[in-house]
Amino acid sequence: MTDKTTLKITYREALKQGMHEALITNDKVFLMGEDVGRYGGAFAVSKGFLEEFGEDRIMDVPLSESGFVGAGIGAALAGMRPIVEVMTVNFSLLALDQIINNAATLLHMSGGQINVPVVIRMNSGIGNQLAAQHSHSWEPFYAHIPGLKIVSAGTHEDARGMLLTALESPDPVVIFEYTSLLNMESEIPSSSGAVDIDKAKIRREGKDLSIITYGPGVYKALAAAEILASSGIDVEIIDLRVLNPIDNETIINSVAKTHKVLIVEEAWRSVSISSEIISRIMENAFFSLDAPVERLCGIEVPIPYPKHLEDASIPQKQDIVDSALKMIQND
Amino acid sequence: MTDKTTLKITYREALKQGMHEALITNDKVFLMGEDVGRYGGAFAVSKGFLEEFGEDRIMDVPLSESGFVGAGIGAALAGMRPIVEVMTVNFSLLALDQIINNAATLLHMSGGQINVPVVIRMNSGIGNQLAAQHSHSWEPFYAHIPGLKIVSAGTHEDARGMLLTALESPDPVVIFEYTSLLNMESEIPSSSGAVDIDKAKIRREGKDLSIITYGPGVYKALAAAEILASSGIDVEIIDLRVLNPIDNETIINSVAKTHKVLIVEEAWRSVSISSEIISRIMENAFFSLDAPVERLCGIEVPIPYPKHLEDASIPQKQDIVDSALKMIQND
Amino acid sequence: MEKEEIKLNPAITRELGLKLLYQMILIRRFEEKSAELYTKEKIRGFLHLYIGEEAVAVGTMHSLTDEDNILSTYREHGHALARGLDPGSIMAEMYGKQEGCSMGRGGSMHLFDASKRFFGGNAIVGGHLPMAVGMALASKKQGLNNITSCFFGEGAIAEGEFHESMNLAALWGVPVLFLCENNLYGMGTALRFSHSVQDLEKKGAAYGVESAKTNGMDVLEVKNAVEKAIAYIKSTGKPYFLVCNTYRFRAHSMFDAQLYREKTEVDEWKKRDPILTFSNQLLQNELISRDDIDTIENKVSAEIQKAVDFAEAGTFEPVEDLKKFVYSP
Amino acid sequence: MEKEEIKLNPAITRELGLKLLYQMILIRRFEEKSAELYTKEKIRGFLHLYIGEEAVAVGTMHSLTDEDNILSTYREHGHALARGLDPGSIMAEMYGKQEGCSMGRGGSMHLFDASKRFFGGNAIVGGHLPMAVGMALASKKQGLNNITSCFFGEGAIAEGEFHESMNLAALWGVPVLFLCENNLYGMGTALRFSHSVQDLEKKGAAYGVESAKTNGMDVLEVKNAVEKAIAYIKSTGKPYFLVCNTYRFRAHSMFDAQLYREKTEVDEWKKRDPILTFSNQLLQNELISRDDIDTIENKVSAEIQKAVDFAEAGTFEPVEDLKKFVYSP
Ligand SMILES: Cc1ncc(C[n+]2csc(CCOP(=O)(O)OP(=O)(O)O)c2C)c(N)n1
Ligand SMILES: Cc1ncc(C[n+]2csc(CCOP(=O)(O)OP(=O)(O)O)c2C)c(N)n1
Ligand SMILES: [Mg+2]
Ligand SMILES: [Mg+2]
Repeated sequence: MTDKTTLKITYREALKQGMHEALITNDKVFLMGEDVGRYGGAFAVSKGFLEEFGEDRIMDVPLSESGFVGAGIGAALAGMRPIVEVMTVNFSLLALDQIINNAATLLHMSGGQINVPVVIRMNSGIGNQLAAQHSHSWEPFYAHIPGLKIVSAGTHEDARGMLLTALESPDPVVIFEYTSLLNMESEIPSSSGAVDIDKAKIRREGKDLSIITYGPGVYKALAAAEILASSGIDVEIIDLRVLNPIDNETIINSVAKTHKVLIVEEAWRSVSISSEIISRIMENAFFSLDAPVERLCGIEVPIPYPKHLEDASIPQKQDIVDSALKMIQND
Repeated sequence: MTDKTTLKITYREALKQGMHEALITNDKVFLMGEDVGRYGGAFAVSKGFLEEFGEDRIMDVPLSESGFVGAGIGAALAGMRPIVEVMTVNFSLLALDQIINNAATLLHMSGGQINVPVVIRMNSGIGNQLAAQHSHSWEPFYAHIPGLKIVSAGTHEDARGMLLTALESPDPVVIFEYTSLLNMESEIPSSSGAVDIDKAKIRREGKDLSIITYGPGVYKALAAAEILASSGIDVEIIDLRVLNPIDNETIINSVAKTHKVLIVEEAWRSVSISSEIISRIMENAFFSLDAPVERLCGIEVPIPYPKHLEDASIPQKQDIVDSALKMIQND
Repeated sequence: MEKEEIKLNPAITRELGLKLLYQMILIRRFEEKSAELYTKEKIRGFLHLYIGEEAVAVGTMHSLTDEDNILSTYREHGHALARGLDPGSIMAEMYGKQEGCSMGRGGSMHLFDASKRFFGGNAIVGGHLPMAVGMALASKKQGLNNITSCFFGEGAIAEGEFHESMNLAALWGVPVLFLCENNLYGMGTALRFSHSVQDLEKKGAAYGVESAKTNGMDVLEVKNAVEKAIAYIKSTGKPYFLVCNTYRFRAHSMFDAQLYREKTEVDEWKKRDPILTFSNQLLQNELISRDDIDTIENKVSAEIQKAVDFAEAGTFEPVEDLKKFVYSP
Repeated sequence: MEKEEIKLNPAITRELGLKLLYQMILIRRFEEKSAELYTKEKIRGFLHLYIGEEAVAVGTMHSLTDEDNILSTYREHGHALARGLDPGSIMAEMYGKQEGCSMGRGGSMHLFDASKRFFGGNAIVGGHLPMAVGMALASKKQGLNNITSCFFGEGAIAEGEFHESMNLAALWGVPVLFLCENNLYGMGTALRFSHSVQDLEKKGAAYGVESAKTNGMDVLEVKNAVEKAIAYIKSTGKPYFLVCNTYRFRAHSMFDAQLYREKTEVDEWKKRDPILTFSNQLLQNELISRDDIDTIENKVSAEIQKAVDFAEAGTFEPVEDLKKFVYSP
């Protein structure tokens, strides 16, 4: 069965394949963003696309985040299927009004008349010593907004497939992709394609502790799980995948099984995705808990440039191992 | 004693008095914002100021939120003490990059060399049927950002005094003021002046249930408390006041006393201040809880225009009473 | 009808004259009624009246086709009516009733009608300009021959979105009409306090966008200017920037003591009332008679009564439906 | 020294010639060393080289006083060095050491030195323009006689912040020099793909801001143009917009395959190398000799070695201090 064959690719390549497929399959789809064309994409994700698809479908845009994101929304209103790339989340603040007050709101304000089928992709999170203005994790902002669907591609399969499903949605979808994963290789089934964008996924089954995470936390948690396994600790790993609307069920079922939860998130701690997950557990699974939920989050500091301080700003594999061990040993 | 005399004033008048005092006392202070001068302020808070203080100190600015908020930050860097008024939080998305990537970040990026002593005031929350684009509550966004101090004036005394303290801070302070409170009258001591902007405040002591809230939730909760008292239920009301950094101590002490918590917030539910408060209780007071923390939040919908739907979008006094009763009766 | 053409500049037919006059009067009376209903608390929230500026909406809309896209601001009753949205559905919207053109969800600031390609009713100043560029871009990509017309006030020109949108539209060569209604004030801020250069049409040159200004108090001058603009856009595929100089007779919204301008200034402008101006033009040229005006007033009056009745008879959405329209079904 | 003045346009002294040449060479060699250290992984993150554009920083900074404020972009090594920041403290910053000019917290993109009124090192394109206007506003309010000089690339001009800042500066009449370094590319996007109007200096007219362009490959032309600009700003209190046309010889950052331009184009521009140009001018006018250049090269080489040694000897902040500089102590 060809289903069983796998492909070893980088996360970058996975993103590229997904977008390539979208461009091939639907001629209403076009890509617009800073340097997506002639430069080949700031992260080389769309390299070669301009040559293959031409200027009409691969549009380099000026430095005008509010302008071109708004234009993407307008194009979606008028029958196209734009993929708008905001080079990194850091620059998306400049387009936030467009995303919130237009993309997320038009359907409602018009009493259901007007759909905004736009997909907005952004690179997120800590790169490699890019310092305070270039290392933001804005998932908590976007996940707060009703009307937006927010997804986070923490694995190669999701990097490959989320876009395809997002392009089926009648409503705006924001996809978070991760700078720190771009060069990472992984095996995915060669038949990989569209993936659901409704549910969280259990990336590893386990019974002793639930680790709930998303984005770059997923592979870190999986690596930590291997180490923990060697100490006989069997952790379950949940990749949230969809940050709005959040899939409560998968979370609650896991808590019911393990009774202990550790949340891992790179974004700053206060008012974050982890805060929301803790709240949902409080509200829906309080009596399943053996101990308070714990979380490892981004330290609340603008991300410093030096490697050792940058590393210390976000949870690392070893932190996950240490916290998990402590939580289990406190039993 | 004059200390005991009180003054009956509107929330609007309280804001005005605070700003007036600031302008009188420090000639580095100036006010800039859309329509603060000739119009008298969109909410008549600065009416008469232009005549009294002149154009240099009361500056009408064009519709350029990123531009004039950034200019306020620059003026603060260069020795002035600007009060920047963003007419309402709704328009502050356009200035968010300036507030986050400049105001909140320069101190850190410069290794402590550069302070940004700017105060940014914004009207927040639901007005009176102003619909989806004009009814936002962005406290959750701002409270997520390290480097900013975020305060919320839920009472007349705070409306009168928070600005004065904020103007002593070497770091940027964002003050949330509330459209829905502007016309409300209340008595404050005639000697009211600067108030601390570090701690939460217990607005009512009680033993049966802690209600934690901020902004327009404060008076609603106090009104609910009166009704509950008549049923013999004695609730404690905490006004968070400072949304970043949050005062854990006051919260935890209250939970230790009442063992039950209801959070009331007008902002949308997911990834909100309430999420963060629940998380802090989970982390620091889990074993004090008799029951899961509950919360009443903004319903996750762009705020609809019609009164009945607008009212249904945010927690009302009666909702607080009902929830409190249920929580107590479940005992 | 040919024989009835007389020397107006440009020559117009009696029929067209009656149509344009009717539309302006409809807008005027509709808004007067709205103001009255506001004080009766039937309409709530923000209500921004267009009174004094009717010539712009009417002179523009006349030349747009059903295929063209329209985006407007929160001061959009005039645009909506001139576009042909049903007055009843607009009034019901302002009542917050589900029979309203936006199901009652939007209110005065958010009138929508997808069937008329009327895309709001946008209340973030300048926020709809980028969308307008995108809609025009979509037309270009799809090989359509329609244009996108985007209304905004002179205050919006100070926003970065104006700059970005003008540049993008010019760079991409897309068929959009940027139509600025310069009524000299943005809330209480006079033009001279919001723009260093006050001849706004000069801003087009910074982007290579063809630009012009026109007298926004004269419906025929607006119509001429817009026709020229549309001809340019359709023949080149490029954007056009038109400044209509006009004046708002009423307060910015229902909360405005108008401290920022002299009553004498308002009175001076009222002498240039676009309805007065146009009806005098038509009368002097004997295209219409006083009776015709009475007929229009009567017709409008009946229509508005019908609209109010429709709104009054309308129903409120049940509270249980609160979470509708957040995501598509 | 008077006797040594010869006919250069403008006439300059040997001393000044040596100073400007020295500064340009210092920047060039400093950056070449930085690139080398980047490949050795001593420097990390983004590193944006200024090589080819040295005449702009050097020609500008010469005419600014100690009281003037300076704001720059992420491509700011040249500005920092020309402003007189210590090369060692810059190098240490890029090493992430606490002896760096921003305590190591900022890295290459965030060089700061408050004592030199050097306000970064800002990495959100266009984000520092509004702050520059505010700093100039503070000068005006405080009755100071200084100016604020703000560097940015031509890419930044497409951002709304440019538009808002130009309008505010003109409206308020504040002493700011908007200095655009037009190196023809914003990352991989050529000028013609980012601006509908490519004579960027023409954009000043939309705001009534006095504007000019100059040859950014010639340090004396830049110096002249900047002196004219400063004279204007100081005498009127108003803003000025100067476009320096230049070229970046290297990649945008260390991650850039330069697919978007031809090597021949780069080679063509290299013939106009500002250091070559200026040293030839000085040599031909017999203001300096080959030996002088050697002397400069040797001095620069020693300084850079010293800077590297300083950076190497620097120390890392302890991890325990991670949360420093979030709020003031
Ligand atoms: C981004 C933004 N800032 C501020 C406001 C508040 N506001 C609403 S209308 C207005 C004045 C707009 O003036 P103009 O563009 O000239 O339009 P007009 O109201 O005169 O038709 C202001 C400041 C807003 N709605 N959006
Ligand atoms: C707001 C914003 N958008 C995008 C980027 C990513 N980016 C960094 S530099 C750059 C090009 C800027 O070009 P230009 O202003 O001409 O300056 P140059 O690099 O040529 O000196 C881009 C797109 C950014 N840093 N900030
Ligand atoms: Mg106006
Ligand atoms: Mg450039």
